[in-house]
Amino acid sequence: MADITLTATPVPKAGLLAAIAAVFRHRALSSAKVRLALLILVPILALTILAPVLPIQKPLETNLRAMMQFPSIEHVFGTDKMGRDIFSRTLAGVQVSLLVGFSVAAIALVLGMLLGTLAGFYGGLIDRAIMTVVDIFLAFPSLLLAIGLVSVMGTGIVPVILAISLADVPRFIRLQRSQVLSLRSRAFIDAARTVDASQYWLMTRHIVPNTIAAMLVAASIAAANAILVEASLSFLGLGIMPPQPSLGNIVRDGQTYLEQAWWISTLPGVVILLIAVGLHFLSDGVRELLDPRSR
Amino acid sequence: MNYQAPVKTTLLEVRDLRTEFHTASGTVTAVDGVSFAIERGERVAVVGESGSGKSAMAMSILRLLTHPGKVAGGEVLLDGRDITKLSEGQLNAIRGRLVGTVFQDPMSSLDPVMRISKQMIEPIMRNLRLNREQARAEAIKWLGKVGIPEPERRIEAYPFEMSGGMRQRVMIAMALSCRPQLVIADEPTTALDVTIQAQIVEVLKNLTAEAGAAMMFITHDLGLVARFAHKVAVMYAGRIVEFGRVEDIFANPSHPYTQSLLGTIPSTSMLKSDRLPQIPGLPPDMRYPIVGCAFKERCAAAHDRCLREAPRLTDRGIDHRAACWSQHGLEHGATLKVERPERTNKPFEPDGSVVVELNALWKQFETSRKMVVKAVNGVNLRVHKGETLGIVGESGCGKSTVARLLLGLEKPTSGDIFISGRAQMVFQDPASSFNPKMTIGDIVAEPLVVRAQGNKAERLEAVRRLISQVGLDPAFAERYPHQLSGGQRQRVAVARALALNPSVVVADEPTSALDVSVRAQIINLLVDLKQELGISFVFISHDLLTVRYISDRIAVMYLGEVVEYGAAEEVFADPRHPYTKALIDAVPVPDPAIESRRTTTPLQGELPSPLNLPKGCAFASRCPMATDRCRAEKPSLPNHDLSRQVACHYAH
Amino acid sequence: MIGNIRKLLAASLPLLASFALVLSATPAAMAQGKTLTVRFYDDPAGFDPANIFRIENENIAFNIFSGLTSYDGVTGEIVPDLATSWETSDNKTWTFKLREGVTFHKDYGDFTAADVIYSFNRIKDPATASPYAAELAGIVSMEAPDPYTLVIELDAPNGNFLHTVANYHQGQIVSQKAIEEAGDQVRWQPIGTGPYYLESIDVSSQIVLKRHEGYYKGPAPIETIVFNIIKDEATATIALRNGEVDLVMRSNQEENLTTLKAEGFTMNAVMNYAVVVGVLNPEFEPFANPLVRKAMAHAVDYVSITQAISPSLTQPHSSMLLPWMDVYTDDIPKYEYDPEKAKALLAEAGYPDGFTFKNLGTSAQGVTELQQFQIDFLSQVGINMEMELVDTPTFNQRRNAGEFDMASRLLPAVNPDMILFSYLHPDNMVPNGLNGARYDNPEVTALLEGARAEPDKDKAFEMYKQVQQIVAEEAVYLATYSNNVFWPGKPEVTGVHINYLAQVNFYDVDITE
Amino acid sequence: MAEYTAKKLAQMLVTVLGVVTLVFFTLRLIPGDAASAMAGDTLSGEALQVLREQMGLDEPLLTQYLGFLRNLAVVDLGETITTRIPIAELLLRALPITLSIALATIVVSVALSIPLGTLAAYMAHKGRNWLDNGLTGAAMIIDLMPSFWTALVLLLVFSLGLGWFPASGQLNWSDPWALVLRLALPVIVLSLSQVATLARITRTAVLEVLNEDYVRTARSLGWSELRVLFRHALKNAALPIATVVGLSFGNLLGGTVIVEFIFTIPGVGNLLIAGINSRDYQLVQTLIVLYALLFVVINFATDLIYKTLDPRVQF
Repeated sequence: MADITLTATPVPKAGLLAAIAAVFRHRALSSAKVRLALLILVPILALTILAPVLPIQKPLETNLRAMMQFPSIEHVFGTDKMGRDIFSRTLAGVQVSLLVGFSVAAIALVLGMLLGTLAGFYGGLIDRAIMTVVDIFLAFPSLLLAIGLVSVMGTGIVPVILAISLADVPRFIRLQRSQVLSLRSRAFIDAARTVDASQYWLMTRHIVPNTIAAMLVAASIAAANAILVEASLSFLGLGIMPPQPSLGNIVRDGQTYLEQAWWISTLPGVVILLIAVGLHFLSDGVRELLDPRSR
Repeated sequence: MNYQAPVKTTLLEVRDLRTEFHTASGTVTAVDGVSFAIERGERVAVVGESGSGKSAMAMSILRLLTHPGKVAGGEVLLDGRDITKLSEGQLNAIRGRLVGTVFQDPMSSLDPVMRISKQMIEPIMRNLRLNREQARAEAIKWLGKVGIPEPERRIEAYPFEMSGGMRQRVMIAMALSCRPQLVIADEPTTALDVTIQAQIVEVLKNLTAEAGAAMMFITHDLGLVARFAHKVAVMYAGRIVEFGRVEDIFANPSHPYTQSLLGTIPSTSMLKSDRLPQIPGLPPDMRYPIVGCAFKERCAAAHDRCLREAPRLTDRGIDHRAACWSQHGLEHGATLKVERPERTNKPFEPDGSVVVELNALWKQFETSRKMVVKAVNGVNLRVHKGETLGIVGESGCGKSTVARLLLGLEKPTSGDIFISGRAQMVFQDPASSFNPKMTIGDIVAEPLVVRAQGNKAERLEAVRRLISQVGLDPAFAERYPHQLSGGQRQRVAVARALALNPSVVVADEPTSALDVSVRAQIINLLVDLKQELGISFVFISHDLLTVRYISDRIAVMYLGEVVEYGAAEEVFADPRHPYTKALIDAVPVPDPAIESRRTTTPLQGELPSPLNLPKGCAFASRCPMATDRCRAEKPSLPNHDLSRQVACHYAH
Repeated sequence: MIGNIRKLLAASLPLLASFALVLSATPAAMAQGKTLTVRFYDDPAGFDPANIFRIENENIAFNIFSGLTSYDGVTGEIVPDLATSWETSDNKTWTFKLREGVTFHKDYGDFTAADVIYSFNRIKDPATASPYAAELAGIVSMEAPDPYTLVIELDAPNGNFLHTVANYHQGQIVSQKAIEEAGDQVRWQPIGTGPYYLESIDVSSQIVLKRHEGYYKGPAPIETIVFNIIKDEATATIALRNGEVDLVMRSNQEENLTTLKAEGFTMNAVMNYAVVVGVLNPEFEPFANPLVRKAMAHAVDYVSITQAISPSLTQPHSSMLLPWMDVYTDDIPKYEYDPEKAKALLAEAGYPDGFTFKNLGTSAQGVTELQQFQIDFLSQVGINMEMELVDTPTFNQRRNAGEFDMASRLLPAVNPDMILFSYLHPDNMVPNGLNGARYDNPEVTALLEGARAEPDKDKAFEMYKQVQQIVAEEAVYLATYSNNVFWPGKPEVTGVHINYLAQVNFYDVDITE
Repeated sequence: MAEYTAKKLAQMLVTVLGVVTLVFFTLRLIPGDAASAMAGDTLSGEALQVLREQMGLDEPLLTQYLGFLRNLAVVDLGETITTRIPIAELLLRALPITLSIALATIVVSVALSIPLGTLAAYMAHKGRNWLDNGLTGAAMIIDLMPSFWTALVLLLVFSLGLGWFPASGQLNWSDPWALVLRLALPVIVLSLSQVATLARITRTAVLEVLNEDYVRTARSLGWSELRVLFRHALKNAALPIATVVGLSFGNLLGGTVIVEFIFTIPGVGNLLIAGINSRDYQLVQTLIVLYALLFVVINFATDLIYKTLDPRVQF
């Protein structure tokens, strides 16, 4: 038994992806929270995808004879000042808002994990350099930072995504770094070091998989938040440009008519709420799934 | 035994106490119909492994359980009053006043942002109706009594400014300062070093006796029980399975569980070649109702009736009751040992070659405030092939740093480390030594993957072999660490350490987090592996009995230095360094007869700070034999060729 | 600078002291005389005639200063102000008779011809760096034979010179003494001869005007006018409905107007205040083609759109000039809504599948509902209009430099000649002027110059008419709709006449019980 | 302590310098300058150039940058480019207002959220989760309402409908009651999301402390639940709460922008937006530096508070 003679083969590099994939292979639906989240999100997404074939007015189609109509069978969410179907616009807006939300979350997650891991794992000069920049960015109130960036880059969906995610990245770096710092001293890292595991190995196999859960939760909050920040940017005229609908600008535009036609901004607002609740449950559920202890 | 109850009146009577925890995964009946009584001035030890319900029972008595725990039934009569029926306000008049409590973890049991004075004085004022000055004087008096030096000054300290031992003394002073009639001490020494433990136990024992208070002492350490208690209650799966006077319990244990527990402790008279007796299996899952005797699966004497019907406590003698259908429990001796798995290889025979050599090893750390911690100061050690070196010493003595240096996890400040082959490690903390996101299979395979050994199939095969080698079912490879018990996890840790065919395995306190019954299993495993594979071990522990049992040689460390080195048997039988003597003296032996004969006072004081080392002998500040020479001149360890080395001017 | 800190501390003392003041210390001014509270919609930027900009600031200046002439609040016609009468024979030499007994605010003395000469020279002086210097560039000499007579010699005939010297921008008369005393703070210490003087200003919240007791027409009926800065439209409307303000300067939300009207507020308004045109850059290839420009004009149903979204605030309009202007003619080609014709024109121009262009806009305004309709309508004839939103300064810079495919312009001016000259004369081509269409038609240029020099009003009108017809025929600028300006107020506030510069002369305003 | 402060100050200086540099050059990346901001419909060509010279915009960037740094170093805030108002004077008016709003918001939200969060934690500790769940739900909903929307609804209900609070009007420091009424709605709008967040943080922190051993120790000494809650649990939970309050104070300063706009409050946020719109580099730079300074100072203060609250942390 003493001799385990083995031939050498290359070390597999896909550790991280494999770890993530493994989680989703395992009974994602077994979590009540994930089920609830999907119960909310799937119909919204399905409607969004099906929107082009649904028997509803196109989101950009105006109708001068059906302005500011109360919700009805024909216009489930009513119509706006330009006689456009709010339901249809909301669905189109969901698409844009989710794109914004997920892109922001993804960018913040990837950059935050990358830089946070580097800073936390290597420490020293790298850490100080990264954290100095992070401090500088954190010294701006985040809405102001987004305003500034949109002013530089112009309006439109890409600048909005970049601006919001850039404002989020420093927070993600901080979170990731603090997680890495606490993980770095854990015994299983030592155990891997005693077999001369490379730093790449330590980061991808031990550190990152153990930080993902918290980062995903932060990302889902960031995603929901991005939808709102986009709305605030819209309010200041820096968000997604109409007539292209986003949930944010629909709510913002409808705000003008709050007294005359409350449904214009309220119903899409409820949809934002539903999406955020869905994301919340989804992230919570995924976090639990990622944690083998809860299985 | 010199026990004479002062006046035989019952102070506390617990009748059919039931405590339940309502968790998401079901209702756990942590305490299942416990009944017993404590007389005034009597010290009763409650013994049991983790999960046996002993703490839940103690907390139930004062209704200190937090959600989701709940007292579900029974009576707790304190001085004739049923505590379970009191209002919260009435209860508060009893807590602290009539019943004082000492908890397990001194590090977390005191409010970190409040000075000791504030935490101590106000309860005294309230309970003894004293004004602030009087209460303060009282508090200082008690701090002095529990052995806090300069109590007038230290009373203004914050808890974090004190060591764990000091904090536990404060806890004791707090618990006793309101003159309670009953002290409940929940594992008060578990988190402490053996030397400190001896001091604390001494303080507790003396002071309660002096105050005439009764005490309920919860522990899993049978040695402490022998040293301390008048009576013993043994708990298993939420029930008391045996209750009696301490000498009866140790001399004539009647319940198979008590009998097994006593057997698992390496005794001083035990031979190295003997395997430690071990209790097979695990305690039952308390979420499910237990049919019949809870111990039946692990009991060699179990028979049909045990499967169907739970035994009640029945008399076995004067003040001695046990809950077992058979009158004497296990038949003596024969039934305890489990069958040893058949070995295919012939036992390894040492050839005397050196596997590990440490020469003049120094390690210093710089703290954030530019101070230098001298963790390891000139250590020379050798480990031969197939030999186990035990390193003992109080926490902070540098033994773990030696281990980390050995494994290359730290770089030495100076000195050489020579290792023939590879060193691997088994860590203490089962919670953090495994990546919670990896399966057991992946964990064991990791060293192979990292070192790029074998292809996938070969590695899979290797993992299966390793897992079964440590006595687990290969199916465990699919599980995650949290799904394993502590003992199983330590087996996995061993399997991982073996994956790369190491020449030496460093085990840092591998059993300290484990229950007594499981501890024996791991020790047996390590001994087996040593014999089978010829691997050397460095075994670091503060558990001297275990170290003595498992080690061929022992190095005793104090403040980063080896103060005594020699063959395990010799060092134990004839300790030459005063520190070694003190350490061995501090270890409680599970034999009331031996314990009652002890006369030596425990080692005083605590390990000095490794920031400023004394010029002379490091131990001089605590040594009962220290002279001016010791304080001026540092004794050194003689040439390591000697089989026995002692760093003391007066050792011979 | 340490001195700066000291200044800061010194300035903070009265502020701290005012903290301590008690409830009873209501400003004394409130107790006596009438007070009018008006909503002001942006931060004030100063009231120095030499560099004043933005309508809301100009409206304050309009009431502080006087010009030689002014505009009648109701008819919009030129009326005498500091000049009681004037004469010219050739539109080149102008002789003004000045009003006697006019005094400047706050003991800055009597008004004489010297003040006019000083004021105009100040504008012309390059050191003043006034953006309006060009307006007075034509003045060759100014002479005052006596303190109340002024003779101005121009280098060329200018039939519109009375507009130039009206109470607006460069035409406003300042006091030399006041200017010199104010140093670089002129914009915050305006001294004029108008019915009101500036009593106090907090640039981020409030402007207080007091009536000039020595105003030559006699003191105004209202003693104090408080302008409260309320930027948000919805808040402004609520403030009026709550009675927190008496008058809302420029309410421009159709829904708010509807609500206010229904609640009985007075809808003070001026119709056809300004026209909004689309400036098409011919350097963007399709726009160089008149057929394309016409197609775009045909493609959008401005009649329905304005009716639908803002019937009170807008109406469709097809000329660069407004009906109330003396040289306006309705006799020009018009482009009614006809998508089929638009498609045909596009096909004829070589764009049967349409094209994509960018409409430059400001993020502050966002994409207006009207623009959203434009997008929708244009898409139906195959033209894809994309909005390019930049913030206002960027917008101004790019628009003035001519860097856009299409940009909107509001053409506000009482002087039609100025509009036509600025937007059609090659000398004013971007980036040196406002001619963003880069229009250079020698025929039109000749007509413009001729009309300006022509002292005979009828003949001049003929030339202006021709210009309007040519420009409309070629669809140089895409006329879309004209704006109305509303100042809704409490019914008891009377005399709110908004002139065609969108300004109110507060001398006419009163509060009736 | 001195060493710590010095180190911290140096760190703050680096941060602020970084912010200054970033802002300075970012601003100049944005097309359009103060001159073109003023130009409006009327200006072009030469006139613009004259204006630029007047405003000092024609100087080389580096000269402008160094000049700005030099002036900052001697605390000379200068004047606005377009309107020639000393920025110190503007700040003196705007800053007390914004700080009052932020401070009032903090006070209101702390006063509401700590009892609420503590109660929720206590009930959750005792196994009764409805308040906890309700709080989380409400917090989530409130968090998701854009402030411009909430602001308008509150205006419609409380100002127009009930007439409790004015929608506009001067901030009159000499009339405290009027001031309170005037600032009530903005403070409520800002507090809403703060309360939600803070109550959740409090709840988590207190719940964690309630599970600590020393709380059990306090109970074992016979102290009442209330005393345990306030003397031990809240005191220890104050640490994380203080950190979050400090952080949210910084964010509040930014959050006032929209509220100041809607409620027409002449605060720093309003100045900033005006500055951006008029491309007043001097004003915008100064304000951002001010924000950054406030932020780092608040962070520093939070640190200090943390250190006073927790004797374990030493300098």
